[in-house]
Amino acid sequence: MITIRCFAQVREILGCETRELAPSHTPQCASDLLKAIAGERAADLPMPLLVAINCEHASLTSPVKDGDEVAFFPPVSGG
Amino acid sequence: MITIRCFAQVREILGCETRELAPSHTPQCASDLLKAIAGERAADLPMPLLVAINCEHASLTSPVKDGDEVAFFPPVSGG
Amino acid sequence: MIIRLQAEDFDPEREAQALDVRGAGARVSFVGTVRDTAEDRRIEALDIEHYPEMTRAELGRIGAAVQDRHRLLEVLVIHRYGRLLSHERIVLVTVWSAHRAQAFAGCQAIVDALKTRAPFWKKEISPEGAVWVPGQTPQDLG
Amino acid sequence: MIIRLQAEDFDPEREAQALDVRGAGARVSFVGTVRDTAEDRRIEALDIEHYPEMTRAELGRIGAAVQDRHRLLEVLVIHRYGRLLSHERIVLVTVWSAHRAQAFAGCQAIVDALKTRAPFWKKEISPEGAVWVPGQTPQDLG
Repeated sequence: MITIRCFAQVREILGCETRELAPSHTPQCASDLLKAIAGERAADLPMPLLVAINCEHASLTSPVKDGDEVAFFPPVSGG
Repeated sequence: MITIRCFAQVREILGCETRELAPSHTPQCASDLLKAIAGERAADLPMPLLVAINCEHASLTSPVKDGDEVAFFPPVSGG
Repeated sequence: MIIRLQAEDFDPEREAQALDVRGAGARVSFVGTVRDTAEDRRIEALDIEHYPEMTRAELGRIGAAVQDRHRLLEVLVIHRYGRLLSHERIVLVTVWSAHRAQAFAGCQAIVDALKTRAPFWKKEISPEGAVWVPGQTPQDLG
Repeated sequence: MIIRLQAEDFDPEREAQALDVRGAGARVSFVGTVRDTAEDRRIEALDIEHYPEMTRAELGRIGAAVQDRHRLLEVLVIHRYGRLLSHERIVLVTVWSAHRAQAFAGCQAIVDALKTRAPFWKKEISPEGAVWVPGQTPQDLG
């Protein structure tokens, strides 16, 4: 399974904090997962949208595989 | 009177912490005072030699007048 | 390197003293606090959300890279989350080095990296309502 | 702006807290301590001599110029003199501003100016004897 986590505005807009998705049999990238969980609401998401895979910054075109944790969130403001 | 103060190596080399000198009747600059108090030991002083007049950084060629406090010291190391 | 994420407040001096770093001539600390106004809105509180597992990993990567680059003897980062009232401390970054230039550069590099890389999100609570603070994007992602 | 010259130690956090600066989002502090080694000599103590009247005046001028240039909300400088043992605190410079970049730049500018303009002289006491620490010259005097 692939674990998907959403934070901040992404969490609010999609109404989704954590979700599990079965990996497809064809190669997938992060944006494929986003389409699967966001559907038409993808248009409402803040841009740029940031992606992390297994707790490291990645991009929407980064490949994902079974067992990965993929997170979607808006630009950050630490400190 | 002109008050002369020496600090750190200048104080140690000249053996002088504070001294009062009567102003001359001709224009004087800081280096004139230094010659008056250091004499031949001026050659032993650390270079560059810094000067302050009335608690502000100045130079050996700065004019001095009656009532001034003139200080001589080596480069500083605050902080 | 010490990284701590916590809801509770902290005492910056006590935390720094507890580390007792030998050989350091310079220590530079940054303390970020909740401001009381933002563009004329009165800020009552800040809600800080984060991604705990990634925050910890990312702060560790940031700290290690900066410690190495600026030859820091020690690095301490404490970042709070949850609801913080105005004037409360949010974050402490303290670094130790032999010389001051490294300490200033290292501390600032960590604080800058926190802003652009650490997965925290802030919502400002004012009498007019709650507003997400615009965030930043890691530089290497453009 | 608070400028203090004293022989006694100080608690950096207590001193900063006592000021309670409103509107500040960022606070940057520099603490300088007596190192325990210098070029392989073991330092036991530092004797700090200063020119009290000028030190006070010069720190005031440095602080005011930097506060103005970097829009600092508040500046605190505490500098000790006399004999300090290794690991003891020498100096604290803490500045407050609305934003972090100003706070870092302002704090570093004050510390840099202290090094080149404030009339302090240091003698390092090691088992081999006492050695004056080479000083610096105000930049505007060349």
